[in-house]
Amino acid sequence: MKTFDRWIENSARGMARRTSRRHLLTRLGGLLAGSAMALPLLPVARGEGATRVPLPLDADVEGDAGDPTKCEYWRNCAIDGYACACCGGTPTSCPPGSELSRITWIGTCRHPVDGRDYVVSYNDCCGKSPCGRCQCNRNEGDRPLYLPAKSNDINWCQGTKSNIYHCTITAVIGQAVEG
Amino acid sequence: MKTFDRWIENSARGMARRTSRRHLLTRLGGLLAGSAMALPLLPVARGEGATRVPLPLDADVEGDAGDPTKCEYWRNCAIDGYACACCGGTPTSCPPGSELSRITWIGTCRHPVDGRDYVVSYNDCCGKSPCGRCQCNRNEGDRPLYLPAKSNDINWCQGTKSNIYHCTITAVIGQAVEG
Amino acid sequence: MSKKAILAVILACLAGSAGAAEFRPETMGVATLDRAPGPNWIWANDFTFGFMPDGRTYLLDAGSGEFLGMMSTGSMFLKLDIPADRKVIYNAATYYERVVRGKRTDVINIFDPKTLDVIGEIPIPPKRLTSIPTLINSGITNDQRFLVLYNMTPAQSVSVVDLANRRLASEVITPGCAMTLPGERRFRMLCADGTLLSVELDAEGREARRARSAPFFDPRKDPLTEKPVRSGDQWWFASFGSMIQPLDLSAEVPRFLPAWSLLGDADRAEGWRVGGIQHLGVHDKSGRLYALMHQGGPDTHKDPGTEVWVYDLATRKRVQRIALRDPATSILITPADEPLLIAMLIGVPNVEVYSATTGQHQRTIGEIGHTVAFLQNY
Amino acid sequence: MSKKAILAVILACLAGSAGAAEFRPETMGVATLDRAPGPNWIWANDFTFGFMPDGRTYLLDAGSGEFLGMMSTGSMFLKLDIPADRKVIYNAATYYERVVRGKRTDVINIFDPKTLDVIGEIPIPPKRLTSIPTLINSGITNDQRFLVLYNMTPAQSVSVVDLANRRLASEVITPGCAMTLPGERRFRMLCADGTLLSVELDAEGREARRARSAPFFDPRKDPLTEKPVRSGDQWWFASFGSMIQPLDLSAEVPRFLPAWSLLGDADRAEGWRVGGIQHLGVHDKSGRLYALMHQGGPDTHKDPGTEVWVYDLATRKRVQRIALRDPATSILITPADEPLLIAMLIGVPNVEVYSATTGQHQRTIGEIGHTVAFLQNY
Repeated sequence: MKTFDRWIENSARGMARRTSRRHLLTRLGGLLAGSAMALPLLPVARGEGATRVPLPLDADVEGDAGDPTKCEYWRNCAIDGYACACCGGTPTSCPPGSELSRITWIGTCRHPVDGRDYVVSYNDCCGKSPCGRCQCNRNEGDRPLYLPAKSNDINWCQGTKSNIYHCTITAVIGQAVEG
Repeated sequence: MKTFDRWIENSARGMARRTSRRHLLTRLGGLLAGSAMALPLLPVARGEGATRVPLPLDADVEGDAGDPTKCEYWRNCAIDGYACACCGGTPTSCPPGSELSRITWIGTCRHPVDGRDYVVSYNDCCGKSPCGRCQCNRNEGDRPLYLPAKSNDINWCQGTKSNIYHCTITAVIGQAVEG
Repeated sequence: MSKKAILAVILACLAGSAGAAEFRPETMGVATLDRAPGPNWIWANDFTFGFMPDGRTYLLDAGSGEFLGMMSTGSMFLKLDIPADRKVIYNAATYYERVVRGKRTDVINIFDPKTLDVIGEIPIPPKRLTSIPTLINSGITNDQRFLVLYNMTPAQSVSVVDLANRRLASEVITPGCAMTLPGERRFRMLCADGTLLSVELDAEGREARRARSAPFFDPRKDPLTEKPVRSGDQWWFASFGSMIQPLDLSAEVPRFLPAWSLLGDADRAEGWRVGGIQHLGVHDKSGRLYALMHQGGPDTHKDPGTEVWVYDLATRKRVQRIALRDPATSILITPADEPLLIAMLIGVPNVEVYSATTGQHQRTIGEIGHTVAFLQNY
Repeated sequence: MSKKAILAVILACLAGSAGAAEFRPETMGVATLDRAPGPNWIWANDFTFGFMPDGRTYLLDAGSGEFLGMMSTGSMFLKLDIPADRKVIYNAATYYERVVRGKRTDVINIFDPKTLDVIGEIPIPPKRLTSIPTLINSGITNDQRFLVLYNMTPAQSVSVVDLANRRLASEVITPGCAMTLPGERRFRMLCADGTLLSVELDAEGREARRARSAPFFDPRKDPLTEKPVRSGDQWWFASFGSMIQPLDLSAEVPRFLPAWSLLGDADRAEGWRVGGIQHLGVHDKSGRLYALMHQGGPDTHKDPGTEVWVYDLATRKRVQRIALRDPATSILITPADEPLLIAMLIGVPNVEVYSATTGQHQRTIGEIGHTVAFLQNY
């Protein structure tokens, strides 16, 4: 599967495009939403005291798939926007001064080390000018706008004080199960 | 004299820069302003029924110096901004929907055909998003901000309904005289 | 005059210069567009992804390469809505009190096509969907009375705007359904279960009745994209799997015409598929459908196309392959007798103009915007 | 909750998946800047020339290359004003009701440096000069009480903003003089006749008295640029002819120190001159002045520089030449013990970081803005 990341930068480089093929789990993804109090409300089975299934560390991932500032970062498989890790945030934190949107879309990305599929919540960070760094567009499992829970074309700065889009975080909120 | 035109485009081309040397007439230029009724109020001697000293046609000018969409256009010798001729306007007309600012700065450009120096009024057109085309920065006779009449670093969208800058026209309003 | 301090300064050095030649100064002014729009005039809509508050659209004559003007269309700009008589131009716009923060105000901007200036606003609920732009974010009913605009907050609804009286007519609640395809005095929506919702409006722009079709596609197996083209009440959708689904929406009951494939077996073997942001075009007079094609696997449905394939709508046969000089994410076919194919790659500020009949590249119009995603005919 | 419709949707297919592994989801949040600013933290101010309403500044650690965050600073952004205690950050901002049109509102934005979010506004007259940004468009008096802001409409004046009481204190009318160089409880301006205007403020921020110096430079023969650097109350201006004019503005009466040339005879013969948008830098501890130099004729005073020349301020001798890897229009020297030289070419989104002592290129920080023209130390 080809992706076309970083529109502008790549156009200058003659549309260098990256390849990362795999099949998608169409059964997963959905409109994730939580209240401001209890975030996130999970679309996966869990318990408060659940034994943690450890996520392999990014440091253990070879190459760009382990680097949150790269479009090839493993969690970025369905991102469409600026990666917050390049904007003063992290894969789980919005940059200072932006507001985390609780309404989001979900992707399922395969971890390159353990081979498992994880549910990634693509929450937008909102209310300041677009960050402009690390523009990535990857579309694994992306679906049209009439399936909003699966659409990365939507501006997910919704329910926030301002709907201006700043960047997107990629928090892992569960492990996905094929079936 | 080197100029650095079209910042962004040129950066992609490795800062290709253009050369067009000549000495400047520091005696000329000034804060031109007219009322809305009688525009322009001229800083040069004239009479209503004056015999017209014809300006050579752009068509008679060889190369880019005769093309209003080029930074090398002869009237652009002190422009700093987007040339309106690339934005739906002409060297003397603002693009549709923009507002002509009556407050301006003045340059003196030598005509490449007749060798005469003409007074060029760099009026800004205002009130819509910056045009983004034909970014030119040439600084013949440009002076610091404390000499406002001669400074092209100032946003000359002043006295207009909105001060947002759209592009710049380059009307010839007189013939300059050295001395 | 009190606010606009206007100084009348005559430079002493000039006023006194005895040798100044007599010269009639050029007259300055503001251009207007007095010509009627030509068949190759197009709007390149820039949603300015990296500078979202400063949306704008550029008016170009693709036939001559001329840049005719632009309009500032507000934050998170999607598209224009142009009535049949083209006496005004509308766009749904969002504004924040402090550019990116503060109070949100949504309006329908009303532009004068001769001056490209705003001449009015119609207040609307601050709910409109903002997204990658498509044809069916909004539209005008065929009777020219109402502008319909899809909302998502994430609750789904449609704002119905009364263009005759320049006020909001109603908000129609439409859970499970998205986008808006205008018809006579009605609109349709695509629903998540593969059905079509039809909403009839009354003379006041309120919902008169609604009907839901049977599923006409399977969003799980092969979703239709939300990127159709239309010719009158005939609509064509492409699916992820490169099927074309024609819809006849001229009557109250929608007609779902047989789907057909853009691909032959050889094309499939070579991995060709339709893709991009605006990936279909249609030319009325010649009855041709244009599809933006690339080679790629699943999930490449937004990848840039490298070729445009041309189909005869009567025979559903491919009649031509146009190899693009540069990859593109958006294409448009102009309604001229000798139509032009316009192609852009998002993030690259070049409008590429080809003959839609010969496929020959004709010109590049450069320095056009930041992230132009949606092209429109005038 | 009424406005923010929040849906709690659990996907049936997932909720019912028996084999789902137990997994603690990651916590999401918003980062804050709890660290004290480092000596190599810089602000890259983007006046977004082509998208003027959406100004912003980027906070970078030039030492590590880290992008720390950004602030949205409104239309026609010039610069930040940072008080000595760095407990808040100010910027003079302009907003239009409809992004590019409608009612204009000017305020001083007040940002929290930990959250980079706006925590307040001070209304000011909608008169501020908008221009290519410089250090002396605005500033804070040494006593930290007043922010002074240069206005041009084209009438010339200075807005004095009371930072303690967060309100406009006064507007000082200053015909013939421009820009504003803050001092203890005063400011200076550069006048068109080559003089310096000094305005003393009273405790309420009103004009107490003013004085005008004798001409200290000839704006016709060799104008000083409006692009000085400062260290405390010591200021250095470059002239078009590459002279350095030092000013000591520590006392009520300004001291005009002897001017000296950046150029030797050989340099002059080779056509070297100072130029650019932000063309001087200074490093306190080492007593070094940095000048951005290029080879060119008259009227090249804004051309990009290809080298940075380093001078010992005590001896006024050049001690070093740094060849830039890429041409630059703006330079900045960080106040670190081992200072960095930051260089940018307007329109190119790369922050180039060099050692200011060795001149060695250390890193490029990419994807920084649209038209960054003015760099500031934190």
